[in-house]
Amino acid sequence: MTAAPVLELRDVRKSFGPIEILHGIDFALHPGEVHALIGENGAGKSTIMKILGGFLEPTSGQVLLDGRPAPYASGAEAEAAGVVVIHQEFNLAPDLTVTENIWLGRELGRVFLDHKAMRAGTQALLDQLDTHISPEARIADLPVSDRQMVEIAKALSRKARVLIMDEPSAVLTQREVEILFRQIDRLREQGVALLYTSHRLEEVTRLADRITVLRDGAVVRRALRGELTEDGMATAMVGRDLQDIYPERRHSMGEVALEVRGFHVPPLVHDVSFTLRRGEVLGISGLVGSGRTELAEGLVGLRPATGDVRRNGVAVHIRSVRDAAHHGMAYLTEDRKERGLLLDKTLRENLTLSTLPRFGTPFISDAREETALTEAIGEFDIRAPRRDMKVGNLSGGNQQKLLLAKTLLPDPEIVIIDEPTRGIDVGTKSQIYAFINELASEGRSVIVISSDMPEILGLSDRVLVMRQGRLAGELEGERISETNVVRLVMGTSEGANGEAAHG
Amino acid sequence: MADQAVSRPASSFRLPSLSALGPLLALILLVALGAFLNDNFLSQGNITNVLARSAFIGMIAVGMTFVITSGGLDLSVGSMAAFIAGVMILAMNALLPSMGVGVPLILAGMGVALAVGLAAGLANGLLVTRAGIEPFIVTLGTMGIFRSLVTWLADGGTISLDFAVRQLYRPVYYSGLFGIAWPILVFALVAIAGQVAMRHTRFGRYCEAIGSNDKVARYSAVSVEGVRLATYVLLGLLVGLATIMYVPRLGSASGSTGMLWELEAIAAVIIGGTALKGGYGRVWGTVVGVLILSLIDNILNLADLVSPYLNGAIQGVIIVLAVVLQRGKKSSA
Amino acid sequence: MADQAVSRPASSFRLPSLSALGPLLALILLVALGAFLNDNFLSQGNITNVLARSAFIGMIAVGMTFVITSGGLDLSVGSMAAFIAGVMILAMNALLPSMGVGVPLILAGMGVALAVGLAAGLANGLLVTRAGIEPFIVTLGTMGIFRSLVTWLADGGTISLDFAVRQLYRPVYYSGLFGIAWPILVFALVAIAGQVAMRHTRFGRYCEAIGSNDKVARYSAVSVEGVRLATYVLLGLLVGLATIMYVPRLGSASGSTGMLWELEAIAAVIIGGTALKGGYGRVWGTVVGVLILSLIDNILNLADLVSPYLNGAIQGVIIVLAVVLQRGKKSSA
Amino acid sequence: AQGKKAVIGVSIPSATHGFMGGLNWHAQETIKRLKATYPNLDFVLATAGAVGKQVNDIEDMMATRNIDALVVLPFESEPLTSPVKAVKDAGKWVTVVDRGLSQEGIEDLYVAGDNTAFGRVAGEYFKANLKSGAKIVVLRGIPTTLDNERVDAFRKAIDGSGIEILDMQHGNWNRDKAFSVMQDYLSKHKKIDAVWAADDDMAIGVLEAISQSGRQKEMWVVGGAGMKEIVKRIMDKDPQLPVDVTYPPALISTALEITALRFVSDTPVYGRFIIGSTLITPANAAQFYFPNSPF
Ligand SMILES: Nc1ncnc2c1ncn2[C@@H]1O[C@H](COP(=O)(O)OP(=O)(O)OP(=O)(O)O)[C@@H](O)[C@H]1O
Ligand SMILES: Nc1ncnc2c1ncn2[C@@H]1O[C@H](COP(=O)(O)OP(=O)(O)OP(=O)(O)O)[C@@H](O)[C@H]1O
Ligand SMILES: [Mg+2]
Ligand SMILES: [Mg+2]
Repeated sequence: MTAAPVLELRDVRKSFGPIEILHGIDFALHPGEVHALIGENGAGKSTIMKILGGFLEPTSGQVLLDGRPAPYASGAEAEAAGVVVIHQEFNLAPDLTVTENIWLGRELGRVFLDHKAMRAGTQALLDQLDTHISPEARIADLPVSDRQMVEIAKALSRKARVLIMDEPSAVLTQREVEILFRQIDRLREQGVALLYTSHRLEEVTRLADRITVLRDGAVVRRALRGELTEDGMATAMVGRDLQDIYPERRHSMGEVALEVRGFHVPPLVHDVSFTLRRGEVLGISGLVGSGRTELAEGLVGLRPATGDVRRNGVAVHIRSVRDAAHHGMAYLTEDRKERGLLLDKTLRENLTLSTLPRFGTPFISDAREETALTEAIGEFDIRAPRRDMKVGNLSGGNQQKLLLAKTLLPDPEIVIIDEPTRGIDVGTKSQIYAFINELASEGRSVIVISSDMPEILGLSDRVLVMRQGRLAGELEGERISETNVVRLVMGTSEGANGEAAHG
Repeated sequence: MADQAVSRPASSFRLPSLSALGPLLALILLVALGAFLNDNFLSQGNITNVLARSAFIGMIAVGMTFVITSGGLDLSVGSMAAFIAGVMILAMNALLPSMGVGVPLILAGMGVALAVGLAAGLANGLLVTRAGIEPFIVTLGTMGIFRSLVTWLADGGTISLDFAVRQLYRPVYYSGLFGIAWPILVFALVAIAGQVAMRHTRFGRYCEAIGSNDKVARYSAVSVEGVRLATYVLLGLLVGLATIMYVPRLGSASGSTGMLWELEAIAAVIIGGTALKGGYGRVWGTVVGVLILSLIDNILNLADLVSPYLNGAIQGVIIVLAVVLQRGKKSSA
Repeated sequence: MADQAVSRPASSFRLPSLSALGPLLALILLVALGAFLNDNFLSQGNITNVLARSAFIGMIAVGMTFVITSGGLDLSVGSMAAFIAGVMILAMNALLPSMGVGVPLILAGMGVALAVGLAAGLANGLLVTRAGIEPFIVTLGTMGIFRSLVTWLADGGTISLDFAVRQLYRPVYYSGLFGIAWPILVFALVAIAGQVAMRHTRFGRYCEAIGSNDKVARYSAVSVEGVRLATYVLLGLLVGLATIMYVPRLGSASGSTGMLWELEAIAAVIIGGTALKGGYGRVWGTVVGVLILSLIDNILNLADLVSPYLNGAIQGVIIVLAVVLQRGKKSSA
Repeated sequence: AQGKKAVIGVSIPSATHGFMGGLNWHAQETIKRLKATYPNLDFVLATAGAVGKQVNDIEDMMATRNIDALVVLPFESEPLTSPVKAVKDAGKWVTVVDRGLSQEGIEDLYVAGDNTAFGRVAGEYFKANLKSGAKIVVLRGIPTTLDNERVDAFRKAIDGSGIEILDMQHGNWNRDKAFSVMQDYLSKHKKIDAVWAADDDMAIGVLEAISQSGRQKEMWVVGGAGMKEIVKRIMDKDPQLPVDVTYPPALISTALEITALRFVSDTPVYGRFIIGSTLITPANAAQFYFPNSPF
């Protein structure tokens, strides 16, 4: 019914060492279509995308471009042939600026670089994406969400026939996701073949003309637009029915565990005050760059901050993560690649890094570490082909699960989770929500910072909304609703100040 | 919203001269100190001396900036210079009977120097990129090899340029154009070309990209191995050029020629603000670093110290202070 | 492409001895070469000589492994050793009249050596962690400072230990236990302790984590500055210990003591398979690297070469080959 | 009122090994003494760790210190020739110490040890005291012209004696290096009758290696320069150290004193002063013993 496929996989198998990850995949991308590839964490989505994009070679089988064996042997050559990939992990040089990264490998200018033209081109791209990132900003200084937007801008700047996007929305907020979708719609109209993956199934419903469901490295379901409901997708992916993924909230709140007054984290966050009770899940919402991460990092001593912090009514001074740990606080970073995990170390070393003293003094007990790892793998459903592999080779979602396991290993009283389910599949998501719920019901306190609106709404007992480094308001109980949160986020609510006073 | 996050880093990129203020400040302080200690410090003679002698290390350090920026290292430059000087002198002496004393002989010698430099750089580069051995080990190895070869060529002694040739060649170090000595002119050209190459050409951009994250560079169709190789070759050529300016000064080469130049060149690069791990290079800073290092020596000669034994200590203290100053400036900027 | 990347760490973590096979292989080849060239090579006397000589650099290189693993560097160890030796000898000579020749005097000297080593390491460490200056610059500075100070203390000459004290102290280098010389025993202990510390204690784990990604380490409640500081202090102490074993050998210290030890120690670490950029340390490999380096010297002295001028070249070639061998082995494993 | 002070620039290599250390010490002591004696003399002392640095030092003295005379011990002869000539051409007094320049007639005054004699005297002692067929080993210094001169002279001196040189490696005038080289010689050679260590620092390392191997009785050692410890042991009739060959670091003092004369008296002294290398034996050792020198 559609035109011939541009890019196609025929009976593709892929093994890493002795382990086969993909078992005979047949798969095609058609011009002017969005094809969604969905599946659990570790199902092999990123691997398929890397093979399509020339970054990995299949162990057996064929990659066909326009019906002929793909003429490229590397990602760079594939790009020259019009096949562009937005990787799940960032593919930007951290020391270079936004402009420099976007034009890397295709700089303008004959002998000397044409800075002006490249800058203007970058600015145009960024404007097209409606972001306020400066073309001169160094990538290392940008928050992950901005880096993702740069990644998207970079891909758009390549004149693609095939655009492959590996979870581009995972680190974006709703506003940016909308912008992304507009670009995808535009490209589709231009006849570009698009491959999209996401664990947010509503996005798949919204975008996909075709859906392929992957389970354990094999295709288990193919469908056209409208043939699959979100529940259907989830069931096909996981292989069983899913109940409502958000747990019932029945928290009995205890006394105040943390009290923050007049908290400043220069240069962005100012005058934030809030309390956190035992057994409470406190959601923090806000736009990208509203200072949520900075607030959290300030609280756990990762950034210089001023203000009163009382832990169980006692004033405390937290200057480092160690101090925070000492006071029973733990923080899960949103930036798992740069700040969360040591990508070139094994699972075990990563899991125990922040709690090593527990594993024996003076000598670390390997046996105890292995036990902890076994438990973590079970509890968080971490799917690693091998226990002793480098974390960098885990699938994105499994890395996130490991990071969660690592953060919770110290048994903290107060957990601050920044984007808890970034890149995590629906099946595991409900497990993690249940887990958060369980933490709260054990009398611990949880702060959830999330750009995922349903997550905030579904998990929180109370919601704080931040805007431009300040608390824009606070919502509790019945008042927690999407409209109210969005109003505060955007600053359109007239009652915003009143809400804040209410807290 | 995101604009706060962005406004910070911008300044360091728009105005590289501003962030170079750190080492510049150290340089200015040193000049002031020199002028205070000795009236002749700012005399044209002294300034010419200091600049001219900085030229060798300077050119090498400019090349080293590219190597380090792209994540490499070269420990062999000092002994490479000795080796090139040795071969160059031997070649000129050998060609003398057939060519006679004259400009063509000098040019032939220069050609030999550049060719040997290119070959030596190529050897380093190929071992690093093809054989995939750490630059530290490769160049530690070739450092020993070059040094040994020149000692062997010199039979343990000194290789001397024929006296008559030397007289002809001397002006290349000692005279100049419009009152500016040749080495200074050549160094200035190299520095400017280096700065332009780093900031305004693909080559410089790719060096930074590779040093920052070579996988990303490879994914972006940058020929990582090619660029790396090119940095070593460039450095080899610059060592050759430095040797061309050096030979007329001393007219000879021996096993001790160029001793520890590598350390000085690397130090100049780092003092100038280039990161040792690669990813960010500042040719301009390197020039300032080279000048700082030569000025320290010069100033130590201007004043009478407690004991000459302590020269090294004072030198060490000043180097560290210069960098403290720089970092301090940077973080407050 | 990425599949090799995966299989590697597995073996290197399960069986560190297996991945150490690379440098070990080079070592074995060298031993075979030595035995082939000279019958006395495998004599107990020669083996003892080589091992005992390796001990100083060896202990220092073990400490250096931690510094490099955590992303640092120390260029000052050679001159630090000279400085410690100088101060230690001066202290013992000064204490001699009041304490008399005897074991307490020797112990006092040892105490001084360790204390000075600790202080020197602390100075390096604080400059790196507190002042935030690149380790390269800090230790280049202190290298000059220490070297200068010992030359100054020695008044340009040699600081010699009192003859009687020396007689008493000599056995610490020359005699041993069960026929094994003390330096060898102490080095073995240091190496084993180092290997255990790197693989089985928090400290080693933290060093690797910091070298791998210091941000992640900081976010994981690791006291990054504390651990970094500790690596420099540990290295300082080990330089002190090395000096304790060194002084009884010749009973003297001068401005040339420990010259270029830093280069040798760093080379041993890198030959042994530790990454210069940090993140992965192999104490065991360092020991092999140290032995490789001493064996090359030994073999060059035992064999009759074309020209001693070429020693350096052969040394260079062997170093590079040893590493090629190692890398080759690694990627095929 | 005082007249203008005369400034004498002194450029010598830095104290990187025993002999140079001694020379540095003598230079400083002499300068102190001369300054005290002649208030109208001023000195500028610079020490260099490398050839290039020494050339820089001389340039700096000319450009900024207005020197009237230069006393220079060239790091290496060749490269220093033109810079020193430039000083001479500027009308300054030039004294060259120890290592001659590669061009005749530049210096006003030349004060030197005799490297050829240094090797020859040692060689003659070996020839006189060893039988034909005796086996010796040699430790050389850092590869330099002067090391070559010494070794060549030594070889020539023992020529025809039937003495066999088993091995000749570089000990770099360094105790530690000499110690290792000697250890390896001892492993390699079953029988060694004598060692020419060519430098007292190296002799110390060599003696230590020999005593470790317990082969003290088998061989004797000749060093060179006249280090106080070595001279003391010769005085004490140490059988392992029968003699030493002088190469006095104090020659710098001679050079400084004679140069100073040019500015404090009316009779400048031109010419060449070669301080010969003599054999220190137990009989004459006392006159070479300076317990206060660091060397
Ligand atoms: N280089 C590698 N070496 C070994 N195993 C690998 C490598 N790359 C991927 N894998 C494994 O292949 C499997 C599939 O990974 P892939 O990244 O394709 O999953 P995914 O479907 O993208 O998952 P996610 O939703 O978590 O991103 C995982 O088990 C992963 O650990
Ligand atoms: N100028 C900067 N330099 C260094 N890091 C920065 C800078 N700006 C932001 N970051 C990092 O980016 C992340 C985002 O911080 P920020 O508080 O601005 O965003 P946020 O409100 O958490 O929004 P989101 O997480 O959705 O991006 C943090 O990890 C912060 O450390
Ligand atoms: Mg994936
Ligand atoms: Mg955030």
